[in-house]
Amino acid sequence: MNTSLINYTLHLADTALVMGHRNSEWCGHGPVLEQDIAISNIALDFIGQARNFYQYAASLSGNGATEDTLAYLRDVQDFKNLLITEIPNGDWAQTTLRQFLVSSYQYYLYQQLQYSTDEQLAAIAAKSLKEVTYHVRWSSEWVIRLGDGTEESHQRLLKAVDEIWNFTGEMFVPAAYEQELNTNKTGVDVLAIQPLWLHKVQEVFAEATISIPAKSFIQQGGKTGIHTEYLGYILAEMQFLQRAYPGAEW
Amino acid sequence: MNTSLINYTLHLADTALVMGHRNSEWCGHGPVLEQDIAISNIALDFIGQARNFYQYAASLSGNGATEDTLAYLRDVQDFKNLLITEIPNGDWAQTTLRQFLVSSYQYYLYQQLQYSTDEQLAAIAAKSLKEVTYHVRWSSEWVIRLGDGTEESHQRLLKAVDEIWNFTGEMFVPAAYEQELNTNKTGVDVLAIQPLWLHKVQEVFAEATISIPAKSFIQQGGKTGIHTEYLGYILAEMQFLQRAYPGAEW
Amino acid sequence: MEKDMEQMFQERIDKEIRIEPKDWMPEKYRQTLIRQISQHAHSEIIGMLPEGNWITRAPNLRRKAILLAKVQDEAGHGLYLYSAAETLGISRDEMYEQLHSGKAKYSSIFNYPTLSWADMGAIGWLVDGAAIMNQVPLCRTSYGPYARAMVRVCKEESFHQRQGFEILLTLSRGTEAQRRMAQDAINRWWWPSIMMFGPKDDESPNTIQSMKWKIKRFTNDELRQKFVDICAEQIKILNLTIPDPDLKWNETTGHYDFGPINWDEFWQVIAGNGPCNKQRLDARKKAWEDGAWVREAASAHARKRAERLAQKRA
Amino acid sequence: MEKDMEQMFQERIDKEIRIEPKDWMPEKYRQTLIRQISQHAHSEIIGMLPEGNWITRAPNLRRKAILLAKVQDEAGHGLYLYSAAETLGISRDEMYEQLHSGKAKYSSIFNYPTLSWADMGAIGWLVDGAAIMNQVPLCRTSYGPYARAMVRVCKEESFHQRQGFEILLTLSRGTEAQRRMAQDAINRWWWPSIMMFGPKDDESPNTIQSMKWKIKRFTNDELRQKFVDICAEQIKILNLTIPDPDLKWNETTGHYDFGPINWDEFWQVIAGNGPCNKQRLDARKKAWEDGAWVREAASAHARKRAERLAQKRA
Repeated sequence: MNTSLINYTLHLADTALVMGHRNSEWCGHGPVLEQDIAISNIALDFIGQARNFYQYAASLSGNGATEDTLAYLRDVQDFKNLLITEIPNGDWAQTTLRQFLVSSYQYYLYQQLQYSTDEQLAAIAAKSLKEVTYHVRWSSEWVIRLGDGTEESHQRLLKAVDEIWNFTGEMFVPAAYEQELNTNKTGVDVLAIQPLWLHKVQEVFAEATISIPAKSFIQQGGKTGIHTEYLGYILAEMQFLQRAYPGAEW
Repeated sequence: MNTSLINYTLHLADTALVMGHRNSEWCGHGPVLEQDIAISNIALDFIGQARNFYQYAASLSGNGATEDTLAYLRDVQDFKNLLITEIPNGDWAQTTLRQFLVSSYQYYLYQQLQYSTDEQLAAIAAKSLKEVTYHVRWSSEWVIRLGDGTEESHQRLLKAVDEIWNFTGEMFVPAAYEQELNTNKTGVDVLAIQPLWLHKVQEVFAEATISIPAKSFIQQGGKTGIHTEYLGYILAEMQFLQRAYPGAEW
Repeated sequence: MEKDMEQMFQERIDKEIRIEPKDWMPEKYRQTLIRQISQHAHSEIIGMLPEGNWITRAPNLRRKAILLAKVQDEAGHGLYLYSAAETLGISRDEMYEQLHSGKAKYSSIFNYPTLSWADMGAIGWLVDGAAIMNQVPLCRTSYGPYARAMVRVCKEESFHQRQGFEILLTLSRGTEAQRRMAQDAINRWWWPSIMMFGPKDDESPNTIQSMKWKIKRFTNDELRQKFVDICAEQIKILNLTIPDPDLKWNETTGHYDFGPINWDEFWQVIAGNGPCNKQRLDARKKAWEDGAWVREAASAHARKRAERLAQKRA
Repeated sequence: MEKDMEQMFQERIDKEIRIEPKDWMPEKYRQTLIRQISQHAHSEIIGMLPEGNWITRAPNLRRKAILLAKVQDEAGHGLYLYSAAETLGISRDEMYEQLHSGKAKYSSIFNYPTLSWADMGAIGWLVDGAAIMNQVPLCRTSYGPYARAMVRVCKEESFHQRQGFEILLTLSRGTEAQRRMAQDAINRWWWPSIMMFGPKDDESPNTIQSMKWKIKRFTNDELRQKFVDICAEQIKILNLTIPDPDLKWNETTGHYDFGPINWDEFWQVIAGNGPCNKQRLDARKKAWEDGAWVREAASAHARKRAERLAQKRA
């Protein structure tokens, strides 16, 4: 059993699931009906990606694991998602900015991952790339719109950058399992995609008339199970039925 | 096994527990340090009352029930708390107003219940009455202070009345189990305490320079397990550990 | 002249010729349609909330995806319907304004809370089921844009209804707790669903005119009976009970008899005194108000872009 | 003259005579105490947040009551300490202002997240344990109001510490998942607790003056060593591990040796870059700002009452 491969696949799955969870919280509460649909659609894409990765992780794990045991029966310390996915949605600026930062990262990540020596990972990445391309476009348009919109929206976007930026560094600090998979070209060298990501962010920020923070600090831990205090609440809510009615089929 | 007595005891326990839960959410976030302590203290009193009632209900139920299986392993449809306890805290006006409305009700309820033919219920009521007397005083002082404070606090109190009032009627609509226990003087005739409660509320509202709403409607269902959408979230959070780690001791 | 127009209009209706936005129409026809279509649109939007309440708590990933897609579909229905109403000369913002002020109504059913996962099944089976019953005839309604919107809506709704029934079926074949959950949901949703067809025919004053205009094609009671007949059969598959002791097959009428409806509850909920009326409307108003700065920013940005483009061209 | 006063002041200190609010004291003594006492008070208030995070999720009713009472005790400690600081001529509002603006510090340990129930145990055992180690000597500190506040604080803290240890003990004797939870909590809280004693003596410039004034009675390193020695023994009862491969009994010194401390992390967290610095401060600022109208209303009402009373008397 390849523990690193399982961990890596779970890391990708958890990141997608928690992101989908947060986005789905907007459903029915968006600022414009068309955008309510858009953000729900993105949530759906993320849940779909999560399912693909979980199914693969389950097949690697054996032991009766399924996509649902992995999503619903692990506690905080076993989740490996990026911290940035679990912070609260905040306002529309914070949500769309996070979407942009995460989707741009995923874009370069999946671009590489589609050439993984692991066929399953490659296939999921290739399949997801079209969705992610749309997510990047949609979210970058919002970042630009809000940054170059009204004074209020500009201020709100700046506040969002202030809230979120420290959580982006974690994307590019490889966990041990990432480093291991890197050597045999199963995973992606996140350090190598950082400049691409940064370039894209700078480009969009420039159009949005905002800057990348001069000083920053890397909030990390998610990849190895050390999370923010928010994740516990997410899981308590998400996992309630599976926990309260063990073994039931739905 | 006296089902009505168990249901009634659970109704009293659940009301206390959910109220304690909501109040405990203020801990660390109160508007003044002294008041943070006060509301946490009230939360503690409620959790204490809940434990007494649950322990009694557990002894009546047998079957290995404990205070914790009753609090942590029942789902929404088995909870029998008043709906008013589960609505969100809102601001300090809504929280203190709810406290006043619930505590005044409990005051007259426990006053009667201490003469119950059921010794356990009588003892718990008698023991709780001193706490409740303080809760009534504390919360009525806040209602008066906010009603007769600034224009803003007055408006916020009015808004709180508007949010909460419809949930008070349920206190005085007896459930089947209440009616049954009434006949043998085990329970309390809630219809009989309604005028006392109303008189108290009118008195405090008058000092707070506000009025009881002319029109009102009775939101009910809690006593028989039909709740608001809020309770599911409360239980998902509260019960997480017991559900996630079944059978563990803490 | 106006009289002649009205006569010609009615003749077109009678010949089943669709009325289109640019056609002449009686003011009352227009107003009735605006009221009905916007009410329907609002119902879709408000209807997102009770089901949206379970997206984050869906019991497995497959159900989560299905539910999220379903609620998103409802937003889509709202969109089609608002567009159809706009062809009658009212803006979406005006319609929202009417919703938020309480002037416009929406289906009362959405003022009931969703208290367990089984409610997702009951809403699909009963609420969507009743909605389809009401809506299928509207695919042939006299106003073109409305009829075309309804075709799309109905196609998706019947899909949703099957999904709902399947949720209940799974629960009904599950554990004791799941069966109880399913029965409890049916108990709570049955009567409100029955009320979705509106008041009894003799208390539904607008029905005659609406039927003449072919905005409506069956009476409330006709549709209600049809719905009861279908559900009374389907419940057997679930091996659960419809909470009506008077529900009984009537050989003579060839229909199921059913017990008296609590119309007092119906009118109370319409009047705003349902369990969730305030909560639902507050949620929508909050979404709208919280979104104001976003909409302003989007317009401001669009303006800026247009100006820049104009400057470039100049 | 000033010089004489300072000399007399120091003589009183040396004779272990308590300094009281009305006594003359050097400005720097006053400032040092304000800084230290308010920092301590802020730590109690901020310290409510990480533990408060588990009140609604405590695993049983008994633990819930104990935890809630504990967090409430911390609010009480804050209260005593703010009062003690107020005797030095600073108001509680001024101290809050310093906290919210970032001018005043609080114990860095509270900038770490509480991620499992076991953290309630680890905080009690390690964080309260370290706090007591720091605080017990302060019961004999030279400034009277501070010393008296500390007596009350210490009594409750040692109670909390025992409760925390008992949480870990229960977990350590529980299921595999619980043992893992406990070990994980100790892994995360050990090093931050060790850092609670502050920088090494040779990098702690204020220590000498503070010890001379008997505000401080032991150096950081002395207290840290004492703490490590105790924990290294107690961990055996838990049958768990302290996450320090270098931890080893040293026959020669009669103490436990321990590994190098990551001072970079310490300074980062102090500088605001801990996992929860922003979250903690934001929560406190929000509570304060949201409470503004409440405090105003309370004052307005008090004023009105006073006026009415005055009118009655007139």
